[in-house]
Amino acid sequence: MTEETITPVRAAVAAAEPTSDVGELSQWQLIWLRFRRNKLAMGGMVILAIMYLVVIFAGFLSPNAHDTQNLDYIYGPPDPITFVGPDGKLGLRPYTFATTTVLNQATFKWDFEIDRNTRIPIQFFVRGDTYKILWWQNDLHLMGIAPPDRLYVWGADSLGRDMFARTLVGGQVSMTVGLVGIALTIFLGSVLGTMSGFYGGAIDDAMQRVIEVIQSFPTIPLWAALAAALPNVSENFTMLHRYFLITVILSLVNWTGLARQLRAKVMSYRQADFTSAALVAGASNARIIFVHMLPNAASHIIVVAALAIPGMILGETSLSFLGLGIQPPMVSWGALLRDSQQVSTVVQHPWLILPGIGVVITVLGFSVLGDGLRDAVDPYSI
Amino acid sequence: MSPEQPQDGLLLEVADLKTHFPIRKGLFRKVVGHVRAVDGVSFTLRKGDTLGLVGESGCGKTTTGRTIVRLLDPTAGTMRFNDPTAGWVDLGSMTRKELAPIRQNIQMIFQDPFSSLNPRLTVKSIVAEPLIVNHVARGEELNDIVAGLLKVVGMRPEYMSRYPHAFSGGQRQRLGIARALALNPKLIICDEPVSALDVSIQAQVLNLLEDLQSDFDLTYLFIAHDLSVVEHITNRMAVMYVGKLVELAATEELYYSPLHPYTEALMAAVPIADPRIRERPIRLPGEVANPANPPSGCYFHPRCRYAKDVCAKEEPILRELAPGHWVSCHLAEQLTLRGVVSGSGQS
Amino acid sequence: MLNYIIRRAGYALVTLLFVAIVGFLIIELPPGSYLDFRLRELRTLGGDYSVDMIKALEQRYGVNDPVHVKFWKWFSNFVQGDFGWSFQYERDVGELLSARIGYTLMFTLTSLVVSWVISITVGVYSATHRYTLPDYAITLFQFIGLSVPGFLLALVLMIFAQRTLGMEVGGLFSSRFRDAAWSWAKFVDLLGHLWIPIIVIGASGTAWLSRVMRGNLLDVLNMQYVQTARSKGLPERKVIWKHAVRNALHPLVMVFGMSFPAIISGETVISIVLNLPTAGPLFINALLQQDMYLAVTFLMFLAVLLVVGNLVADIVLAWLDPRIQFE
Amino acid sequence: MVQQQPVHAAPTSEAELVLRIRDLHTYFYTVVGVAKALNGVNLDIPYGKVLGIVGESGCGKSVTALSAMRLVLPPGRIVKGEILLNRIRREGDTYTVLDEVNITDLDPRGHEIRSIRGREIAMIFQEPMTSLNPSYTVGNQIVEAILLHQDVSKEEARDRAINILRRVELPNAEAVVDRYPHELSGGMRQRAMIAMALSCTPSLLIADEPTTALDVTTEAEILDLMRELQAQMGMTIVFITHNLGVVAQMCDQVAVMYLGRVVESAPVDDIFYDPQHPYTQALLRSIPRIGSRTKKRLEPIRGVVPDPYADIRGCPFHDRCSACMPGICDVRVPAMSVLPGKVGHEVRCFLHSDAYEGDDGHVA
Repeated sequence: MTEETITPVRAAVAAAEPTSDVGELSQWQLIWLRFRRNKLAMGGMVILAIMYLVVIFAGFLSPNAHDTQNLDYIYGPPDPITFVGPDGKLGLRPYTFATTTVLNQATFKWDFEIDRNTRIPIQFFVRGDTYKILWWQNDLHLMGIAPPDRLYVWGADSLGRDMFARTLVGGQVSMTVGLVGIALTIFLGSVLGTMSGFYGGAIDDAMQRVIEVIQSFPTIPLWAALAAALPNVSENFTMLHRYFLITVILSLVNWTGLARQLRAKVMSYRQADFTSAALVAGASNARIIFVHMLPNAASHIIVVAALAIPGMILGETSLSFLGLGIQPPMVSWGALLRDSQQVSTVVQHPWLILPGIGVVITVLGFSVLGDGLRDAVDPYSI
Repeated sequence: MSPEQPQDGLLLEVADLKTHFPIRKGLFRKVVGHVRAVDGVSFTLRKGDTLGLVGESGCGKTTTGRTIVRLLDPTAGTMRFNDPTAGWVDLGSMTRKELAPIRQNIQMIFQDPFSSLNPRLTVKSIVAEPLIVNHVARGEELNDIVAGLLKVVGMRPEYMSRYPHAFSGGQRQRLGIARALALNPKLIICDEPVSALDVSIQAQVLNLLEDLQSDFDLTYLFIAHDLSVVEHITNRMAVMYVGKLVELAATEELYYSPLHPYTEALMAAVPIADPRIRERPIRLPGEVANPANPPSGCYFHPRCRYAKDVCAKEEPILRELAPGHWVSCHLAEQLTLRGVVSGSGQS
Repeated sequence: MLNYIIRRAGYALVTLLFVAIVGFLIIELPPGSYLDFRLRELRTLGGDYSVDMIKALEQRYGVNDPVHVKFWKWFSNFVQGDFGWSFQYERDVGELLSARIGYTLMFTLTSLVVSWVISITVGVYSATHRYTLPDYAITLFQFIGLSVPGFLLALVLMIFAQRTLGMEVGGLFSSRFRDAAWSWAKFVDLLGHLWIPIIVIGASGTAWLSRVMRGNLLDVLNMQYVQTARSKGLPERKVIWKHAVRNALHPLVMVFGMSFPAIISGETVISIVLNLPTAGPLFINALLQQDMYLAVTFLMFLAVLLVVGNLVADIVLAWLDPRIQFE
Repeated sequence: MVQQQPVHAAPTSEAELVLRIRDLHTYFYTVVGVAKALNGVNLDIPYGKVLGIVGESGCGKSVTALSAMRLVLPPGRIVKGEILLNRIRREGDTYTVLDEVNITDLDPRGHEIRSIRGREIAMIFQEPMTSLNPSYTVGNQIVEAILLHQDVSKEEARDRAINILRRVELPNAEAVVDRYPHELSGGMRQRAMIAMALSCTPSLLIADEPTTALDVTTEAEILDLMRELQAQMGMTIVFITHNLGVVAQMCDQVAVMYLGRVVESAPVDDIFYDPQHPYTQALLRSIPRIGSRTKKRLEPIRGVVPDPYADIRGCPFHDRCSACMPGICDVRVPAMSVLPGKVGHEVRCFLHSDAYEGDDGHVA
C-alpha cells in the first residue's frame, strides 16, 4: 500500500487491522469449521454416508436377492455365525450352522433347529441371485454359502425371503423419500416463503391463511387421507408414480414450516441495513433477493431442511406401515414392518422388526446432523 | 412554504415533508390511524454544508433521512434536489426507474456497522455493489476503483477478499463509507454513523468524514443524538420533536442562544465533560408525545415550563426570527433561554 | 380481553371453514370410493328397490349436483351433526365415532399431561445442568425418542412385556376382564394396560418438548432480568423457577398447538399396534377401504380439536404474558 | 458470625473503605480460548463517595462489578484476588462495624453471598428494557427484594415499595406499583430499578451504565436523581460508564480502566485537569467537547482495543501509546504508583515510576 497517500490517522488504523487468515474465510467455511468441531454431528454425517453406501450396494452386500422366495425357509430365524472352525479353534473364517426343519407335534408347525455340529463355511465374492445397482446387472455377492443352501443373516419373512436383503433394498426407498421430499419442500418453501416475506400485503395474507389451514390438520392423519386417495398400483399407475406422489404428499405439509420461517427471515432482512444500502445503491428487487437475501437465508434453509428430513422418513415409514404408502412388491422399511403389525407374529419372529433399526439409525443420523448444522450456523451458540 | 428561497448553491430543499405510517387493526386490517413519524419538516441544505438533525429517539430524524433517499415514500411535501446533470428534481414524486440516475448522487451511511454489511459478501462485493448495479465498471477496472476507495477510507486494498466478520466496528464503518463514496455522490445522509462505536474510534471516523468532505466536496445531512458529536461536525443544525422541526440555526447560535424551550432543555441535559461545571438539568414533566396521537397546538406544550394558553390552542409555525435562525414557538421573542454553559476543561 | 378472545375465535371460525373445504376435497379425491362402489353395486342389482336406494343416496350426497351444492349439502349436514353414513360398517358415522372418540381423548390428553410435566422438569434440569453428564444422557434419550417411530417403540415394548415380563398386553383389558362388569380388579387391570400406550404415545412428544423447553430456558437464562433477580439475593431455586421458567413457558404455550396434533398423529398409528379401541384404527381402516365419510369426519374432528387447541393456547398466552396487547 | 463492635467515633481508615478489591483476576474460559477480562484490578471504594469506573468496551469495567457481586457466570471464573467487603451499618451518626468478608471466598450460590446481594451491595444494569422481569409487576419485584432481606409483613413491604417509588420521583407511585414493566417508559423503568436497588438501603450501589440506553433528557434526570439520593442518603456509588461527560458530572473519584487493569485513579478534578496516564490523556483529547467554542480537530487514539484473547507483552497500552518507550513498555507491566505531592492520585505508567509487576502480561 502507498503510505504517502494516506493521512497518519488513517495509516495508524490500517496498521492495527487483523492479519489472521480468518478474515478470508466465507460464512460457509466458518460454518464448516464450527460444524467440524461438533463430534456428535460429524459422527451422524459419517454414519449417514455409510448407510447410503450400504443401501446403494444392497444387492452386492446381501447374500440373496430381496425378492427370491424360499418356501422351505418361511419365517426362518437368522443364521448364527461363528468364527470357531470345525477344529474347535478360533479363526478368521466365518461359519454358519446347518438348519433342519422339524415338525412340531403340538402346534403342527415347522420349527427350525440349528445343527451345531455341521459347520458350513461362509464364502466371499460368490455368484448367486442376479441384482441391479442402478442399471448395472450382476450376480456377484459379498458373501454366501454353497448352493443349494442359502445364508440368512437376519432371518426370513413369511415367504422365506431374506430379511437382510429386503432391509437394505427397503432402505433405497426409505432413505430417498426424505431427500426427494425435501427437495420439493425447499423449492415450495423458498419460493412461497420469500414471496410472502418480500412482497407482503395481499400475497402474504393469502399465503398465511393457506398455511394456517394446512397446519390445522395433524400431519400423519392428513398424509394418510391424501395417500388413501392415490390409486392402487396398476399398469397406468406404476410403483414409481406412487413413490413420487408419496414424496409430494409428504412435502405438501412440510413446506409450510419452511415457508413460515423463511418469511420471517426475509422480513428481517428487509429491515436490515444491508438491504437498505443495496436499495440506496439502486439495486433491483431481483438482485436484493438473489444476492442479499437468499444467500443469507441459505444456511437457514439447509438447517430447516435437515431437521425436516427425519419427519419425512418417519412419515413414509408410518404410512407404509399402515398400508397407505409404499405397497408391495416395492419394499420400504415401513412396508417391511407392516409384516409385524400383528403382535403375536412378532413375538414369535422378533427378527421381523429388524428393518426398524435402519429407520432409527437414519433418523438419528439426520437429527444430530441437523442439530449440529443449526449450532454451526447460529454464530451466537457456543 | 420553504424557510429559504431556492437559490444558487442550494443542493436540497425539503418543504413540508410528511411521512406517516398507517396503523392497521382488526380482521380486515383497517387503517385506524397514522403514526406521524415526520409531520411537516422543511429545511434547505447548501452545497458543502453539514446540517445536523438531532432529537430524541422516535422524533422522526431517521425517518426524515430515509425518506430523502426514498427508502420510505413521503406522504406529502416536496424534496427538491439539485442534480448536477438533471437539474432540480423532486425526489418524492419520482418513480424508482426515474430515480435510478439521481440516486447515484445521494448516498447513505448507516448506524449499525454490523447489519449494514452483508455478511455473505466479500469486502470487494460490498464496496463494489453501487458500481455493479449502475454498470459503472467491471473486471480489472472495478478492482482498481474498489482498491482506490479502500485506500481513501484508510483500509488496505489487500483486504478486498475478506469478509466483514474479520473487521472491527470502526473498520466496518469505514467500509460503509467507502461504499457510499463509490458513485462519487454529492449528498451523503449520515444516519448516526458513530453512535455504535467506542469513544476512541468515534474520533477516527469523525475525522475521516471531515477529510472526505473537503477532499470530495461533499454535503452531509448528519443525523445523530449525541449533541457533542453534532456540535463538532456540523455548521448548521435542526432540532426535531415529535415529527416536527422546532428550531433550525447555525450550530453555534443554536447551542449558545437557543430560542426554543425544547432546545434549551436538550442543551441543559448534555453532560459536560468538566467536573467544575455541574448544572442541574431542566426537568421535562411527563413523557414524549405519542406521534400517533399528538397533543393540540404546540406538541411540546404539555412539557414546556413556559407554556401559555395559546400554546395549547394554536400550532406554531417555523419562522425566521434572526437571519438564518428559524424557530417554531409562539413565545420565542419573549423568552430568554440559556444555552450550553461554556466550559474550558483541560487543554 | 373479551374483545381479543372474540376476534381470535373469529379467525378460528374462518380457518375452520377452509378446513372444511379441504376435508370435502379429500372426500371427492379418491377415484373409487365406497359410495361409487355401492352405487355401482346397486345399479347392477337393478330392480325398483335399488333404484329407490340409488335415488335416496344420490339425493343425500348430491352425487349429480354441481360441486358447490354438493359441498353445501355435506357441510350443512356436518354442522348439524349428520356426518354421513359409513358404508363399510353400515352404520351412522357419528354413532361409530362417538363410541371411540372418548378413548382417543383419554389417551391423548393423559399422554399430553404426562409429557408436559416430564418435559418441563427434564428441560429445566438439563438447561440448568448444561454440559454435565446427566445433560448429555438426557440429550441422548431425547434424540433416540425423536428417532424411534411410535409404532416401533410400541412393538418393542410389547415384545419385551410379553417375552420378558410374561404380561398379556395390547387392548385395554386382559381377556378375563374384557366382558366382565366394572370392579376394582378390572380397574387395576386397566391401569396395567395403560402404561405402555401412555409411554409410547407421549415418548416422541416428550423428547421434542423437553428439548424446546431446554432451549427456551437457556435463552431466558441469558436475559438481564435473571441477573437482576440474582443481584437481589434470591436463592437460585427461586431465580430459576419464579423468574426464568415463567418466561420460558411463553414460547412453550405457543408450541402447545403443535404438540397436540403430534400426539394425536402418533396415537392414530400406535393404537393399531396396541389394539386400542380408539378412533385411530377405525380411521385407518376407513381410509384403506375408502370409506371416506367416516375417515373425513375423524380428520375434521382432529382439525377442529387442533384449531380450538391453538385458540386456547393463544388465550392462555395472552393471560400468561402481560406484554401481549389486546389492541 | 457477626461481631458487633459499636464504634462511636468516625470509622478508622480501613473502615472508611466499603470495598477493597485486590489483584482481581477474572478469566473467561471459552471454546475459542481464555479471555482475560481482569488482569489484576485494584480498587478502593471509599464510604459515601461516588467512584466512577470509566473505559472503553471490553476494558473489564462491567466484569469488575459482576465479580464483586459474584455474578460472573460460567465459563467465567475469578481465578485470583480478593474482594474485601467492610460490613458497616450506620444508624444516625453511629457506625457499627461488623466483620470484614472476603467475597471471593464465598460460594457464589451460598447463603452468605445472597445475604450480601441486595442488602449490602445492590446493582443497577444498563438495559432498563430487559432488567426487569416482564412477567411480574414492578411492585411484585420490589416487594420480593424487601421480603428477602427485611422482616416485615407483605402489606408493610408493599407500603415500603410505594414509598421508595415516590422517593425516586415516579409520579403516581400507587399506580405504578401495579404496572408491568412494558407499560413504563425507559426512564420510568430505570427509576423503578433504582427504587428496587435502594429498597434495602444497601451500603454500596453499583450502577453499570445506567443511563447509556436512555435519551439525553431522561439521562440528565436520572443522573440528577442519583446525585440527589446520594447526597441525601450518603450512599456509596460505583458508577460504571464510558461517557466522560457523565463521569465529570457524577463522580468524586475516578478509576480509568484499560484491558483488565486500572491504569489511573484520581479525584475527578485531577482526571480532567491533570491527567497523567497517556491513555487518559488520549481519551480526553479524542472526544468532542461540547461548549469549548473553538473547533479543533479531534485526536483519535491510534489502533483499536485489542481483543481480550490477545496476549500482550508489557504495558497493555504500549502499542497505541505515543509515549511508548521501546525496551521498557513492551517488556514489563508497570505497577500502580502514587504520584508524589498528590492526594489519592495513582498511575500505572513507566513515565512516572520504574516499579513493575511482572515481565509480561501473565499472572506471576
